[in-house]
Amino acid sequence: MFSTGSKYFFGITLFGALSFAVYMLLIDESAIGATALLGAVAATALLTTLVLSTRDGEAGEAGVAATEDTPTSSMWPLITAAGFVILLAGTITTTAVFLLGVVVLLASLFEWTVLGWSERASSDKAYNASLRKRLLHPIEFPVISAVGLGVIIVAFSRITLAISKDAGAIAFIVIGLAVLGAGVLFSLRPNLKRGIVIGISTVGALGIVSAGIAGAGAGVRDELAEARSEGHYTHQDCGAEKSKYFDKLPLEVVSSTASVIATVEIVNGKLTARAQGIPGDQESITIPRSNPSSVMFVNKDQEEHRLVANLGTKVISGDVKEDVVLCTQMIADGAEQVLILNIPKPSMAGKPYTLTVPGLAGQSIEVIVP
Amino acid sequence: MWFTLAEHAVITAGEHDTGHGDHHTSTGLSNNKLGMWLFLGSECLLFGGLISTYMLYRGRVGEGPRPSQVFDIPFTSVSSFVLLMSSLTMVLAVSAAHKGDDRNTNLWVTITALLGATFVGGQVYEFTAFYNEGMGFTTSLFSSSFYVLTGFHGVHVTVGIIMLMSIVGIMKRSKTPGSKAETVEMIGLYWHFVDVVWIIIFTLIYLVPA
Amino acid sequence: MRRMLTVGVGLSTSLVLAGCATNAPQDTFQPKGPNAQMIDDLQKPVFAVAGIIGVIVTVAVLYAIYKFRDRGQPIPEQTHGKPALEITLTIIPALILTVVGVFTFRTVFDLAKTSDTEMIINVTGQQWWWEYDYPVQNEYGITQPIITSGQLVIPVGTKVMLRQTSRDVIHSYWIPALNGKRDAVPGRVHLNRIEADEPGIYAGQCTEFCGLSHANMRMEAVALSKADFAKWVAGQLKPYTPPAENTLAKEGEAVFVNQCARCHQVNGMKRADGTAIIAAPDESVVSGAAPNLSHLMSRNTFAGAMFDLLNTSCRKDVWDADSESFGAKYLQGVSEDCLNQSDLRGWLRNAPEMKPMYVNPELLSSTGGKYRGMPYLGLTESDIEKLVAYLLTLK
Amino acid sequence: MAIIERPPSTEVATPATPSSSLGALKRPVSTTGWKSWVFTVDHKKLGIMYSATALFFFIVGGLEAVLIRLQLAAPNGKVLNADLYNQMFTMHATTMVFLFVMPMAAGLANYFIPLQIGARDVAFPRINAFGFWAFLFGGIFINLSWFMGGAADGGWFMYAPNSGPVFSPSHGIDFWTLGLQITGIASLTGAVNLITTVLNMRAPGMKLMRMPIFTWMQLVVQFLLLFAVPVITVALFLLSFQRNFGATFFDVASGADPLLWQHLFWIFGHPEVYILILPSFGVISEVLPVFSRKPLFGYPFVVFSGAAIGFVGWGVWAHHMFASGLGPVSVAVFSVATMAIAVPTGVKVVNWTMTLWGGKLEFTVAMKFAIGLIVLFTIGGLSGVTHSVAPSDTQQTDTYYIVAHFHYVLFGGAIFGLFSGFYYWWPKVFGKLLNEKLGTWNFWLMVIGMNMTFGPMHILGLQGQPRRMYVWTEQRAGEGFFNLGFWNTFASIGSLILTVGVLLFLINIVITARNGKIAPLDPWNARSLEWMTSNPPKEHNFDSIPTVSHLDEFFHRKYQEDANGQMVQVKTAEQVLKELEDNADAHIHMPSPSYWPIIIALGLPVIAFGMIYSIPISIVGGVIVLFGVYGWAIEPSTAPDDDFDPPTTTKDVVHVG
Repeated sequence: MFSTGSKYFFGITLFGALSFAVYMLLIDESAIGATALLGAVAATALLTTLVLSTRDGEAGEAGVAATEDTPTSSMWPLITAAGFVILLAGTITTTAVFLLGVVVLLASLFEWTVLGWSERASSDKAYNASLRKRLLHPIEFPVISAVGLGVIIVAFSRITLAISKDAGAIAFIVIGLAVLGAGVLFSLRPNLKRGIVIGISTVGALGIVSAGIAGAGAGVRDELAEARSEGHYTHQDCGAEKSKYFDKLPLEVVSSTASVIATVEIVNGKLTARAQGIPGDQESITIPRSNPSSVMFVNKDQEEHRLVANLGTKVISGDVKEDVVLCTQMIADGAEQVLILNIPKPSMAGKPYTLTVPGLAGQSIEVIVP
Repeated sequence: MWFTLAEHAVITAGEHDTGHGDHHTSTGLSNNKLGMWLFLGSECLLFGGLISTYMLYRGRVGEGPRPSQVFDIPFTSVSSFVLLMSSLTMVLAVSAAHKGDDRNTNLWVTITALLGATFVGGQVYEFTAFYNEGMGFTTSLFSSSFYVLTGFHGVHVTVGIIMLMSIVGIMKRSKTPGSKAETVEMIGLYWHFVDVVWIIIFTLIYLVPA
Repeated sequence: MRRMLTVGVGLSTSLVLAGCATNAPQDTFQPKGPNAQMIDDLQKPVFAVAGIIGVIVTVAVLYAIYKFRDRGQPIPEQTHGKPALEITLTIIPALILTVVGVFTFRTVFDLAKTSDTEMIINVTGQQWWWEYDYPVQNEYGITQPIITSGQLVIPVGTKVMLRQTSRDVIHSYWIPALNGKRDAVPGRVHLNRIEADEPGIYAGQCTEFCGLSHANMRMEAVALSKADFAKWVAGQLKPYTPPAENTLAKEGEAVFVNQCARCHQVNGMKRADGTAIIAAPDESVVSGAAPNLSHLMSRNTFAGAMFDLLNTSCRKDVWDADSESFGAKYLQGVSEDCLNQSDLRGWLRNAPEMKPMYVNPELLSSTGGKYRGMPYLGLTESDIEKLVAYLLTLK
Repeated sequence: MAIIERPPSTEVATPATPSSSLGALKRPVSTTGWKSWVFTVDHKKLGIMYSATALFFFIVGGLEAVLIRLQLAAPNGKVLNADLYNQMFTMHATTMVFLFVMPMAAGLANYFIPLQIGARDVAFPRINAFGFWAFLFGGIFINLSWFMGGAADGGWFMYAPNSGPVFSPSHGIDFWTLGLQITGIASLTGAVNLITTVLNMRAPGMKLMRMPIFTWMQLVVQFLLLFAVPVITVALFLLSFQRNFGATFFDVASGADPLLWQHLFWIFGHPEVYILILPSFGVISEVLPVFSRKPLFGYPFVVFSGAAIGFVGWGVWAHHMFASGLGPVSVAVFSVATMAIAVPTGVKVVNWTMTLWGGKLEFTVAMKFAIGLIVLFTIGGLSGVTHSVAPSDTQQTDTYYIVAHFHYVLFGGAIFGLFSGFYYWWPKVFGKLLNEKLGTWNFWLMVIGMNMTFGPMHILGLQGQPRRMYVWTEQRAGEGFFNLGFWNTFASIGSLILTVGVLLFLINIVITARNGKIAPLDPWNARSLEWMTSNPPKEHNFDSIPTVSHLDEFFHRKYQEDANGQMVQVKTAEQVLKELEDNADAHIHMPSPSYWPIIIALGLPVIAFGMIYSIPISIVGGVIVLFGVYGWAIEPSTAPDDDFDPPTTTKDVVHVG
């Protein structure tokens, strides 16, 4: 089906697309060059389609056969062109669209090529069709089902994101059981009418897709949206009071004991420090400058406490300064938490660095940074 | 991810290599099955490495959320149950395949794939929810190792689904009923393995407190 | 085959002889402290046993080659082995290794002992130099933290605990005469005990591959008698004395403040308004640190112990001094006459040329614009002149 | 689905019917020319391609080594700068380990395992082809980095955090990581394939304890690979995610532990050491009995000690980390475990020596290399024992003493074993004998060169010269006989002699190819099954699969005890072969060539390339892989009878490539 002219233009198109890809991915991502190349590619692609559809403008022997072939072959140039359009749109909008374009393009080119081969395979059209099916079914089938399953996956996740946590679990059970139930039904009733089978499947598929669209429309549930916008778990709160999110479920055990430079403990209401490799309790600990060092806080007091590191001030802009404060969560008796300190300035620079515990007045461990 | 995909694909696509299933072998086990077992043995070490990494880093949350703050154990329990059910349907598919019952094989393979897809859908939901709660891939060591471990498992499930759908396609093409029984059985082996790994992951990540 | 024998025996002999070498500053067979001695006591017999077994095997093979060469004899009996012989020859090495294992076990735990430590020094590695800081230890007169680099100074006969860590990649601290290696791993504190028997300088090198200039990351441990060590501490705690007005050194101080103080701290240096000048190496260097240059001229080396501050003859004088006079010579520090002018000036002129470092402005994108090492500063010759004069005042 | 044309030799000249032609998707059918190699699934051709590629990388790695030695010949060397030197030693190790010794052993395994167990091919011929191409493309991919901004510079051990994006900003480590993933896939598929082959495809009567020792050692190696490769895969993934996607697995500021990399790396890396050495142990365990004219002494002991080495090899990884600060308990335990591994290794040395003992020794070049291995490996093994003693190791690790140790083990051990195998099996593979005289020169120059290069490194290391340093300075060199200067120069000269030695081997190949002596059927009076077929073997290996009743089956078919208990020759090799030919199997179907293995393998570096530069390229690679996988899945491994044109009805052996 490829005539001389179309081969030529097709080649140029491919070459253009290739150089476009290479240009954009490797050389320069600037818009101008890429757009120019892409324009050229689109133009040659258009020419290819044109030349293909007119069979080089010839009407010879090939033309007779071609008219018969046209209905089957015309689909793929169209899709290829659509692929280009999507790809073009992708360069302007988002990468995802661009990728979709690439996929559509590659898929259609592949199908097109195989179609071309199969049509030249013999003069028997039925045989050619069976050949094409034999070759493409095992590829088309999984691809189509994978796309279908992808739709299910995305739709399902949209639903669960929109509804509440508990409802999500229930939805999960319902869908799982529905799938299983359908399987059992079809298996036990092998003679079920084809229409009923298709009906049930369609209803199921349509149901999940429409629910998915509805879910996507509704957006994520309120709690998640709120958590996103407020950064619940990253917002520190270093006072003596418990905070709503930061202090939720503090960690009980710490696994990074091997790399702890010092351990700070509250025993009998007294704050003490022990440094690795130095015997006895310390009132000050030395931490290398500009080096992330883990300090472990162990609460052996009956009340809940947190450890606060007061690390001087930092200049925000001009004369505006802000205290640098880090803290652990509020932890109960026997629990541990690690604080990673990275102090860039030596302690002689200003007021001393200290580790304190809100609520334990007058006690602190000095942090010396040489 | 592509590498694993390629590995799976190549190893599982080896099914045709003996051509004739009735070849004599020294162990009595077919080459394909032995090969699959060996491959799964190797996979154990892959997940072993990933699980070790997670266990080392699960407490290291930096300033991000902690496991107990984001995990939704009821939901994940349900999704684990769905995946377990898919193992059951896979068994049904394999037994149908051994009976040469292509219709039921196709049916149960499809159901297995659908259940697998539901599970992956649950995972997509979970990841999105965690992300919204402030746990991105690069947020902390815990989050990175969590996503890598569960993500690798998700990829394995997805590869499994693709294999299941492919075998439906291949069976549609084949003329002799039951001729793909061994392939179905091998995909079944793989599928059960992925399920068992999930049970381990679920227990270690979600149920055992950090 | 005979050549093989020669080579084999030659090798074993040279292995033994390696223990007798002199003048090799990093010889692993010349312990100068109890920790290294413990290792040496263990490794010498092991080497001997290994050598003997090596000779036995080689001789057996050579004998077999000679004795059983093809001389037209008939095809030998097709024996498949003698289990009794096999088992014996399995048990013998197992027994030898058991003995070695027992002693190894003991030595490992002896070396790991930390409870009787007498002094603590924090050691921090970074690309490509070591920083030493001495936490406050009043019993040694260390009333304020001391921070230095290039040379680790310790009192003799004192069990010193090095608390090692790193600011960037993994390094390894190794002074063969004092102890085996111990890695300095970022985020971890590793304990490494050393003790020197005699005053002197002990050389070592970073032995964990740490990037571009790994080869140039050296260290020296200086052991001083307890009295000399007290003097050294006193010297390190001396407050900063600015150079006299209207001297070259004073101009040098101004250059230093402009060009160097951004990264290099000199304790006690103040601005005109009386505020302390605090270096901020974390803003320019990946590791977040640059050597503290207070009392630079009390050290004998610079640039990660890659270059000497002393010229060749003065260096020899210090290194070759006997243990009595060593302390006094070392404590003299670096005078103008002894200064290794060429290396220091070369360094100030273009540091990256003298020591490979990642300071290429085009490669800084991956590090957020920070250097790894000292960049080219573009100093003029007169600036260098002034700086050298100023640095010489940092006693 | 595909139609196979008969090879031109068949005289039935039927034109291919165009009605059933399928264009470019037709099966490849060439029996000659490059196509017969590129699309082959024949284990022998793949074995040769593996070995040839490995030999090429040996030359590359060797040149890197020579550059390193030239740089270190004198203090403050100027041949390489620091950056280039770091890349050089990283790539030297990577090339030698992953691209030479491993694939060379894989090449020998591919070629000889089916022959030694009496099989016609491996269990999965197309996976075999895929493995080779993945290895080749992976190797090329790693080395591409030289031309794309510099090779990896973190050492082959690639310790974190020095391998992170901050400390190694070039793409070298990305190429290294992804390239090793690709070669890792090759190793893994190879392991699955070869284990299945050995376990499943043995000739009738060949029990496990009748298997040739080379096959045995390879079986152990493949199990080690099967379980070690996924561990490094995990480590490499973590590193990739850190370098390319912003994860912080080894970033200390986020609380990571850099020792995680070391554990993962060495859990793979230590078994890797045995992966490198065991194949050579297997080779010389074949060679020594042949040229001693008696069976391997204590065959079961050698088998079990090999398995024991493989097994214990898993428990000693931390002996690479004695200085890492593991804590005294771990150090002591790993130290003793490491000593334990010396016992089975000692058993092997004893058994080889005892094999020589009482034999009728013929000193061919193969034999010389085998004996060389015994002595040189013993030296390396004993120096290994000295640093299994952990306190002693803290003085020796990361010095040239270690470099000396593992070069004695890997050069004196692994490479000498491989060379022994080259000389021993060359006539089997190519039908021509390598020149023995040139081989003797080759051997002695390599022995002298290797001892001159690596022997002095013991001294250098004990005198305190650390490894991985692009320069050494005279200031720390010491004086007198043991100064570092003399021995460094000495070692560099040695490396040149070694180079000449290896060059002689290459010359020998060329000379042999041009006008080498045609090998007789059984040039060495060999003992195992691979010699029970023509030189080179036929496409289908054996005309009829032999039934095995002995260890050393071939020998027992040629020799039998006479009345006095003396072994006497009863048949010649030609007679033995004739018997097999007379009972040739009627209908042998060999697996047909295929496009798909190379297509899938081609997709992998494209994916990897995209992961470094731009994800869309990866997707293109992924599509190539998927396309290949489906093509593979729907194409039968062996072309069915009706795919032939005309359909096969005769009982001929079908040659299809």
